[in-house]
Amino acid sequence: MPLAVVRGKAITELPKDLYIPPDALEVILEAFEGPLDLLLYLVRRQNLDILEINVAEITRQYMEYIEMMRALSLELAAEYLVMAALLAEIKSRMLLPRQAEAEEEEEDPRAELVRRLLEYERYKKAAEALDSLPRMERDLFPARAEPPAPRGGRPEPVVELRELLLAFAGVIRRAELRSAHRVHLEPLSTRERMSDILAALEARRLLPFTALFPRREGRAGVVVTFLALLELVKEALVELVQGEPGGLLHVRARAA
Amino acid sequence: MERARLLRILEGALLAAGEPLSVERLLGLFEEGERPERAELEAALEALAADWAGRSAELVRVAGGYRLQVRAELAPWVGRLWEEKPRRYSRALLETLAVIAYRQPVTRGDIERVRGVAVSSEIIRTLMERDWIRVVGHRDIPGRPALYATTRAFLDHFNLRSLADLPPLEEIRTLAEEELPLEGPPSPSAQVVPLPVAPDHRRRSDS
Amino acid sequence: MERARLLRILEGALLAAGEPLSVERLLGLFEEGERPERAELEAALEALAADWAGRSAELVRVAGGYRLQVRAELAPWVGRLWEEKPRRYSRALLETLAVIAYRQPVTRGDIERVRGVAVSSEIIRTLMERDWIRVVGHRDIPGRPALYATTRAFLDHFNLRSLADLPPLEEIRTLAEEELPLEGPPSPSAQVVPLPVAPDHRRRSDS
Repeated sequence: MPLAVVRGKAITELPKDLYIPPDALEVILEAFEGPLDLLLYLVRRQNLDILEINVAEITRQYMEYIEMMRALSLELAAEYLVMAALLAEIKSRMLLPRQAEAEEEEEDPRAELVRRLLEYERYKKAAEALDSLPRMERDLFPARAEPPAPRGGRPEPVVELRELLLAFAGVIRRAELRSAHRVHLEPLSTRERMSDILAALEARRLLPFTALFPRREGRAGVVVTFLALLELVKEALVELVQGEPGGLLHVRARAA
Repeated sequence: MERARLLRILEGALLAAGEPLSVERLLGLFEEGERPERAELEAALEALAADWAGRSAELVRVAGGYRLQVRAELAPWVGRLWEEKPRRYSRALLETLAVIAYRQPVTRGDIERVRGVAVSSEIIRTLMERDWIRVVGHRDIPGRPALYATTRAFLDHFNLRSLADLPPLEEIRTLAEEELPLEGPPSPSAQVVPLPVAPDHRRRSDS
Repeated sequence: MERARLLRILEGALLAAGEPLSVERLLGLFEEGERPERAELEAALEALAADWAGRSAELVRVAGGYRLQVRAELAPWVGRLWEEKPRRYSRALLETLAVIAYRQPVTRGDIERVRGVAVSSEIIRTLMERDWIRVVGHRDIPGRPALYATTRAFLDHFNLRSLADLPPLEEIRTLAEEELPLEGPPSPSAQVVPLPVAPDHRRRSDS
């Protein structure tokens, strides 16, 4: 069973110097935050100082990763290809004989890349340091006590329906910009009934099917409840159970 | 668990919660091996109440459980904290509330997918504390995320008889872009908006 | 006003607020006749911090003022109060935030140059929504890209008093002659990356 097919050639084992547990391959390939992150990994994995980067070797390994990602049809950001081109260019410039007189202005072709790697690594570490700071909601919680009653009662903001609708209009617009398809919704009476049924099931794990159809709601109520039940079943939130053939139907919440 | 440690944990939880905590909820803070007996917990709460005697807050028992409450005698000073400006909710909170209202029952993940942005715990907490949303169940997937829905109090605040009174999506789509008050001041009057049955209605209250 | 009473009022206000309170806001709690001097208030706050030493919460000073907060060591228990687990932020988001925090004000292009990948709009939106970053201006180049900077809420959230309290960025190693040894001449000009602007600077523009 080939791991991947690269340029028509089946790869049955990973290159030794790229060893990754095969089942973790995709996870690892997708874990890189971009070409600089990948390069940094390659350099560090060889215990090399960034300043001692061997462009030819790193380029080879980098390209193997790129091929691997393509072979696995992982989404490859354009930046990876730009970097591949840059690496190829640096490599070729390193091979060119230098002209003595040009040497003075000419920078080491690796310098810019090394500078970017060093720079990226600083911020990568800074991000880790930031993440390890104690922070609110995760490590620390504001100490609060109920304000005193008479004058304290913190006035709750009043929200107008219009504000709420406009906020939702914004959500819909953004959602539709992001994904081509339109947002669609079940009729609200159905959604509301879905919530009610779930709430009823919170209190009692199992409800007789018929208990969900109060008489006073008439035919319209029956329809709404039935649609809500179908939707709940479709979304795998409830299930209908029957003790024996022809027995009483019960509704049960899916999550135990 | 030694008494002093138990007291610290209980006090920390009461301070962090900012709402009444039932004995069950307090017991739930401990892992099985370290969980105190109910009687032990109740004794600890009594000790804690004694600790707070004469201080700025007191440990009181209310219907929902135990909570720390700033003493009434401090109201003249503490009340001035909020004299100046009524708080406003963020746009993120309103969007979250709208998504819950229209798509309930939803998990936090559902909301994030629709909004395309992470939803902070604080927003969920504020909405729960305001009693506008509640947990109606859990989705049967790993992590068993809570399913949120709106409450009776939500309908009351917006003067709706039922969710069906909310305008349908098509109508909301037509709310023009320029109408979106990004940081606009709250319209001063009309706390209560007429039932939005007919679209014309709503637009009238807009002008 | 006697010291004990002053301490009680301050403690009560901090508990009722549940958010950082500035010295100004705390002074505003008192009527003219009884208002303590600023130095007196600050001394009282120090005494209050000492009172809380070793207890379940601590009085800290962050960018937004003084805040009583439950200690991090109690998080394992207190965190169980809420079903929602605290958010974990992606590396992409944290790296973006780090570049903004240390190099502000920066454009999206600046961030992309450092990280070598496109910055997703979702990340920027999440950071804006959490009120951790904001637009402080526009760079005067074609397209007039927005310049982002961190906010006071960011500092408060990460328990920092000012940007100077951020963990220090690693030293920049310059590319000196002997360090790029293999082939070729040394890099002529080690491009030095500007250090983050002094925090005071930026904070002034904050207000």
